[in-house]
Amino acid sequence: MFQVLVNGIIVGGIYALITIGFNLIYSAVRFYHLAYGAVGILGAYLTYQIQKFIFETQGGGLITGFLLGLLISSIVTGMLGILIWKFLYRPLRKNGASNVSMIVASFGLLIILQNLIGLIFGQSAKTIRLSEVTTQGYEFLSASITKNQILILIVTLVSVFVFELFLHRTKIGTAIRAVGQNSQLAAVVGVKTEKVIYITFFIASFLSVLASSLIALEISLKPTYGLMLILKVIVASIIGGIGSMRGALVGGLMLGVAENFGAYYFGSQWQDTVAFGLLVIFLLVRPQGLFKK
Amino acid sequence: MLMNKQKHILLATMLTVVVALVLGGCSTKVANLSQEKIKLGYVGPLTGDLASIGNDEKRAIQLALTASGRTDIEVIFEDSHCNGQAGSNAAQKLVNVDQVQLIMGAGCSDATLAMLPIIQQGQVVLFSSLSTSPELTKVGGEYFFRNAPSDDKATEVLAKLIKNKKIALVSENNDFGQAFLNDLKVKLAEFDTTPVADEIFNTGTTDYKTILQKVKESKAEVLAVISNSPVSNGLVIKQAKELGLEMAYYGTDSIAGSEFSDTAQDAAEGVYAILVAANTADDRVNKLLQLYENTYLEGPASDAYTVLSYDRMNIVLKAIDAVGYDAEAIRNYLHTINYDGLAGYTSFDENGDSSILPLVLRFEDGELVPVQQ
Amino acid sequence: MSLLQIKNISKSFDGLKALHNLSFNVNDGEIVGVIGPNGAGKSTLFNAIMNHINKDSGDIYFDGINITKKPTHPIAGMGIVRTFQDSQPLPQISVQENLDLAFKYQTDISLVSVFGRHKFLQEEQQVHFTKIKELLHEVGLGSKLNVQAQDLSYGQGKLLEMLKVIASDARLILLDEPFSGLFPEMIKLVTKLIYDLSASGKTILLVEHNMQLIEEICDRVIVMDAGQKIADGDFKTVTKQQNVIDSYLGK
Amino acid sequence: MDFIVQLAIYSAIASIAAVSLNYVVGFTGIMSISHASFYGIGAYGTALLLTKTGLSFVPALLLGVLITGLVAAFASVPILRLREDSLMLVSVGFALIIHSLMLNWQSLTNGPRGVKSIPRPEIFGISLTDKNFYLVLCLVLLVLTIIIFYKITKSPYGTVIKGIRENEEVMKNYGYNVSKYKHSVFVLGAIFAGLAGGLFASYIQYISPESFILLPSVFMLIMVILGGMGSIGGSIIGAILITVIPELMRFAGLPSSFAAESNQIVYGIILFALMYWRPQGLFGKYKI
Repeated sequence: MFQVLVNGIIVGGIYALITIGFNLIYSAVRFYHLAYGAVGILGAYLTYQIQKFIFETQGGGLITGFLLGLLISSIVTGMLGILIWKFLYRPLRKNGASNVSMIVASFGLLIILQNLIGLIFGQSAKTIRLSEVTTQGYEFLSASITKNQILILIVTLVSVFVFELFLHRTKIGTAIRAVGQNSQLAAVVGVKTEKVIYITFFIASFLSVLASSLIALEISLKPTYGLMLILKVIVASIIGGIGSMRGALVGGLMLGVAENFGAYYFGSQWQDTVAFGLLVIFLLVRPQGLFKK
Repeated sequence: MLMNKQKHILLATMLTVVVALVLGGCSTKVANLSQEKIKLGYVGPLTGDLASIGNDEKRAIQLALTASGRTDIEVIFEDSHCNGQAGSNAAQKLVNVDQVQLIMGAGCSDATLAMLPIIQQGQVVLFSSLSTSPELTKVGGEYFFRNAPSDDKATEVLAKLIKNKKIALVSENNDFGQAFLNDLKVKLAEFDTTPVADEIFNTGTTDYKTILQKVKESKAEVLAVISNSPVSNGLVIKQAKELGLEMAYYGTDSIAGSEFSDTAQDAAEGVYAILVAANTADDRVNKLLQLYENTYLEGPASDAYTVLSYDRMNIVLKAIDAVGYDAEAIRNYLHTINYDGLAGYTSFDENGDSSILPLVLRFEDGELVPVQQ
Repeated sequence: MSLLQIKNISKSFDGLKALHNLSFNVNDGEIVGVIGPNGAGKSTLFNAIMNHINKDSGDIYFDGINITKKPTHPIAGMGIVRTFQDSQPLPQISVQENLDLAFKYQTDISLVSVFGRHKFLQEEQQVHFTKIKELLHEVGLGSKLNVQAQDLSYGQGKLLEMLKVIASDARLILLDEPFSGLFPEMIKLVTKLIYDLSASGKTILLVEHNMQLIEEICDRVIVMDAGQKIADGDFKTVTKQQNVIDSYLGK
Repeated sequence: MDFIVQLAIYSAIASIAAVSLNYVVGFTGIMSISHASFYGIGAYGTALLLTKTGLSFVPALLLGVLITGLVAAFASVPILRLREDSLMLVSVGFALIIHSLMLNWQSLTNGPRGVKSIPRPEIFGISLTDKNFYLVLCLVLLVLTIIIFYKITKSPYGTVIKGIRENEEVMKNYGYNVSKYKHSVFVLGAIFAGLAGGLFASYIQYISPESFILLPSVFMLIMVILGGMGSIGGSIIGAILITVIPELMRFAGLPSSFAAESNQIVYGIILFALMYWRPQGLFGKYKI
C-alpha cells in the first residue's frame, strides 16, 4: 500500500514539474499551449542524443553525459520555446485569434512537432539510462525506491524550491507574477510584458525538458509521448487551479497518487478513466481548481 | 457584394481540386496496366504504436527482394495506421487500382478484419506474418494465409511450461493481449491451475510499478507478460527487477529484438521467450540480422517478425515462379508448399495457418538461446 | 399600483457594498431617471433586477409578482428588457436577425415549429411589425437589413439596440446609458424613440450621466451613491439637496 | 472503381457527421470534442444489435441512434454547464471515458477485440453487399441530413441558436431559455453522429474502440473548421477533403518511409495556417 503512495508521489512530482511550466505559460498568455508536451519530449530526445554522443564517442560517464545533455538541451529547447512564441503564437494573437482558435492552432503544432520527432529520431523507443546495470531499489518502510526515482525526487524538489524562490524573490519573478495577474495593468505600470513573456517561455520549456528527460529514465522515449503528457498536465493544472504555481504542484501530486491508487484498486486499464474522471468532476464542481479564488 | 463572389471562386477551386485528384487517381491506374511489372501489395502499421514492427516487415521484404535480384517485381507499401478505415482503403486501392493478386501484410487485427471482406470479394491472396490472433483461423476465409503461428500454439507451449505454478499474468488491453490471455487461461484451466494475479494495462501505459506491487503481494512464482509491444514488455520486466520481484519471467514473440533489449537492458537476463523464428542457432538467421544491421545501421525492433517477413517474401517469389502471378493458382500452390525457411519448415493447413511451432528461448548474457524442454 | 417594487435589496462583492438596502418603486407609464457618480451601483441594480447576480438580501416585485429568485429568462418573458452599458447588437448575425430575436411575437420557437406549418402573424403582430419597419427607415437603417451587425457604426449599433427594445414590446424597459458616445443628431433620434415608447404606455428606468437629457425626459429622478438611494423626487428639488451635491462633488 | 465508390461512401458518412458537428460547433458555438464518441456509440449500438439480437438493419440503426440520443441527453447535463475552453476539456474527458468504457466493458463490447462480422444491411429485401447500393443509401441519408439542418438553421429557431453562439447573456435578456436550446442542439447533433456511426459500422463490418478514440473527434473538428463554421456546404467539402486527400496521397508516390509522418504534418500545418489566415474556414461566416 505504502509503495503505491510512493509511486504516486514520484510520478506526481514529474507531473508537477511539467504542470508548473504549463501554468506559467498559461498565466502569461492565457491559453493552453498544447504543443508544450511535444517541446519537452523533443528536449528529452536531445538529451538522449547528447548523452549517447558523450558516452560512446567521448568516453564520458553515463551520468556526466546525462547531466551535460540535460543542461544543453534545456537551454536549446528554452530558445525554441521563445521562437515558438515569437514567430508562431504572437502573430496569431496579434491577428485577434480567440482562446479557442489558439488551442486548435497549438494542437496543430503538437501534431507537427510529434511527427517531426518521429521523422528525425525514428519511431522505435529510445532509452536514457544512468547505470549499466538495473539495480534493485532501496528498501525502507516496506517500499522500494530505485536510484532513478530518488534522483527524480531530488531534482523535482530542488527545482520546485528554486522556482518558488525565483518567482517570489527576484525582480523578474515578480514581473512574471504581475503579468500573470493582469497583463494590461502590468504593461501600464511599465513592466515590459513582451520580454517577460520571452522569459516565461524560456523557463517553462527549460522545466519541461528537465521533467521529460527525467521521465525518460523511467519509461524510455517515444514520439507519441507528447500527447500523453499534455493530457495529464491539463488534468493536473485544472485540479490545482489553472495558472497557479502552488496549484500545479498539488495538482500534479494528486493526479499521480489518484492514478496509482486507481490502478491498484480498479486495475491499470481504468487508470486513464480515473484521471479524466477527476478532470470532469473538478471542471464541474470547482472549475477554478483548488488554489484559485 | 464581395463576400459572395469570393465564396464562388473558392467553391470553384475546391471542386476542381477534388475532381483533378480523383481523375489523377484513375489516370495512374491506366498507366499501370501498360507496364508488365508484377505488382505486389503490402499493408501494415507504418505509423502508430506498432510502427517499429511494421518497418521491420517492410525492410525484410526489401532485403529479400534485393537478395533475389528480381527486377520484374515491385511491392507497393501502404500504411494501415493500425486502423480499420485506413486499412480497408489501402486494401481497396491495391485490389482495385493497382490490380494486385497478392497482398502481404495485416498486422493489427483492426486493419486485418476490415480488409478481409475486400480480400474475399476481390479474390486476392492475403499473406500475413504479423497477425497471430486465433480468431482469424475461423474468420480468415480461403484466401488468408499466415506464416506467423496462431497464438493457440504459443499458449499451448506456455501452458505446459508454467502449469501448476503460482502464475501472475500481466496483459496488454488490445486485440493480441486479450485474445492470448483468454486462450491461455482456458489452457491453464485444463491443467487446473488458476493464476494468482491477472492484471491488464492499457496500450501505451508506461508506469507498471503499481501493477507489479499487486503481483508482488500475490507471491507469484512466475510472471507472464502478454503484449505485442516490445517497449511495454521491456518496461514491465525492468520495473519488476527494480521492485526486486524474484520470479521466472515469460514473454511472447515481440521480446526478440533491439527495442526490447534497449528498454530492458540487463534486466532481460534470464527471461524466457515463447517465440517463433528468432532461432539464432540457425546461421541463416544470424546472416539476415547482420545484413539488416549493415543496411539500416540499427538492429531490427523484433527479430521474429523480420525473419517471418523475409520468409514470406521468398515463399511468394517461389510461388510466382512455380505457378505464375495469379491469386487462384498461388492459393492452391501455397496449400501444397513445404518451404525450408529461416523460421523452420513452413506449410499451410486448410485454414491457411502455418505449421511453424514456437520455440522456447532464454536470454543468456544478451543472446536468445534455445532451451530444450 | 406600482409596476416595479424594489424592497431594501443589498449586494456586496467580498466587502465592497455594491447595493445597500436600496428601496424604490416605479409606477406604470413613468419615466424614472437613475443618476449618481460612477460606481454608485447603477449597473449592478439592473443586473440585480434581471437576476444576472443573486442578491444578498431584499425582494423585487414586478406587477406584484416576486421575481427575486427567478432565472433571467422568465423575468424577461414577463415583459422586462434591459440594454447593457455600451451594448452593441449581436455582431456576426444580420440586422434583420437581431431584430427577429428581439421581436416579442416570436414565441413558440421549437424544433417542432421548424417543421410544423408556419403560423401567420396575427393582425396585431402585423401592425407592430410594420411599425418597426417604418422606424428602421426613419433612423436610416432601412437599407442595412442584411448587413452583419458588426459592420454597423457605433451610433447605428446603439440605434439598433433601441429598435430591438421597441420590437420586444416589453412593459418595463431598463436603459443603461443609451446616449453615451452618440453625436447630437443621434441623441435627438434616441430621445424621440424614448418618447414614442413612453407614449405607447411603456415604463422606463433610465440610467444616464447627461443631466440636461435627464431633466428633459424624466418625470422623476432617483439619486444613488455607494449603493444607497440618497434622493428620490423631481429633478429640480433633488438637484438642490445638499447630500446630492456633496456626492457629486465627491466630499 | 470500387475504390472510388468506397471513398465516396466514407466521404458521405464523414459529411453527415461533419454537418451535425457544424450544427453544434459552428451554428451554436458549443465547442464539443466528444462528437466521435457519439459516432462510436452509434456504431457500437447498431453493431451489437445487429450481431447479438438478430434485428434487421433498419430497426437496429434507429435503435442505435436512439441510444446515442439518450446518452447525449445525460452527457449534456454536465458538459453544457461550462463554456469555451473548459467545455472543450470536459468533452475531451468525456470522450476518453467513453473510449475506456468501450475498451473495458468486455461483457458488452467484447473489449479491444471489437465486434466482428457485422452483417451487411438488408433493406426491404435488397441486400446491400454491392457497394453501389450502399453508396445510394449513404447519399440519401446525407441529403436528408442536409435538408433537415438547412431548414433548421434558416428558420427562426436557427436565428435563436446563432444568437446563443453570439452572446448567451443577451439572449437570456430577451427571454430565451438558453440551456434548453443548447441541450436540444447537443442531442440532435449527437443523434446524427450516431447515425453516421451506424452506417460506418455496417459498412466496414468490424469495429473496435481504436477507431473512436480522441483523434477522430479532432479530425471531425478539422473538417468543420476547414470547411467553415456555420456553413453546411463548407462542412461537406471539409469532410470530403479530409477523407479523400490522405487516400489520394497514396498515389503521390511519396517514398513511404516518411509518407506516413508527412501526412500528419500536413494536418498540423492546415490547422495552424487556418487559425492564422481564415479562422472562419473556407466558406464559414463565423470565427471561433
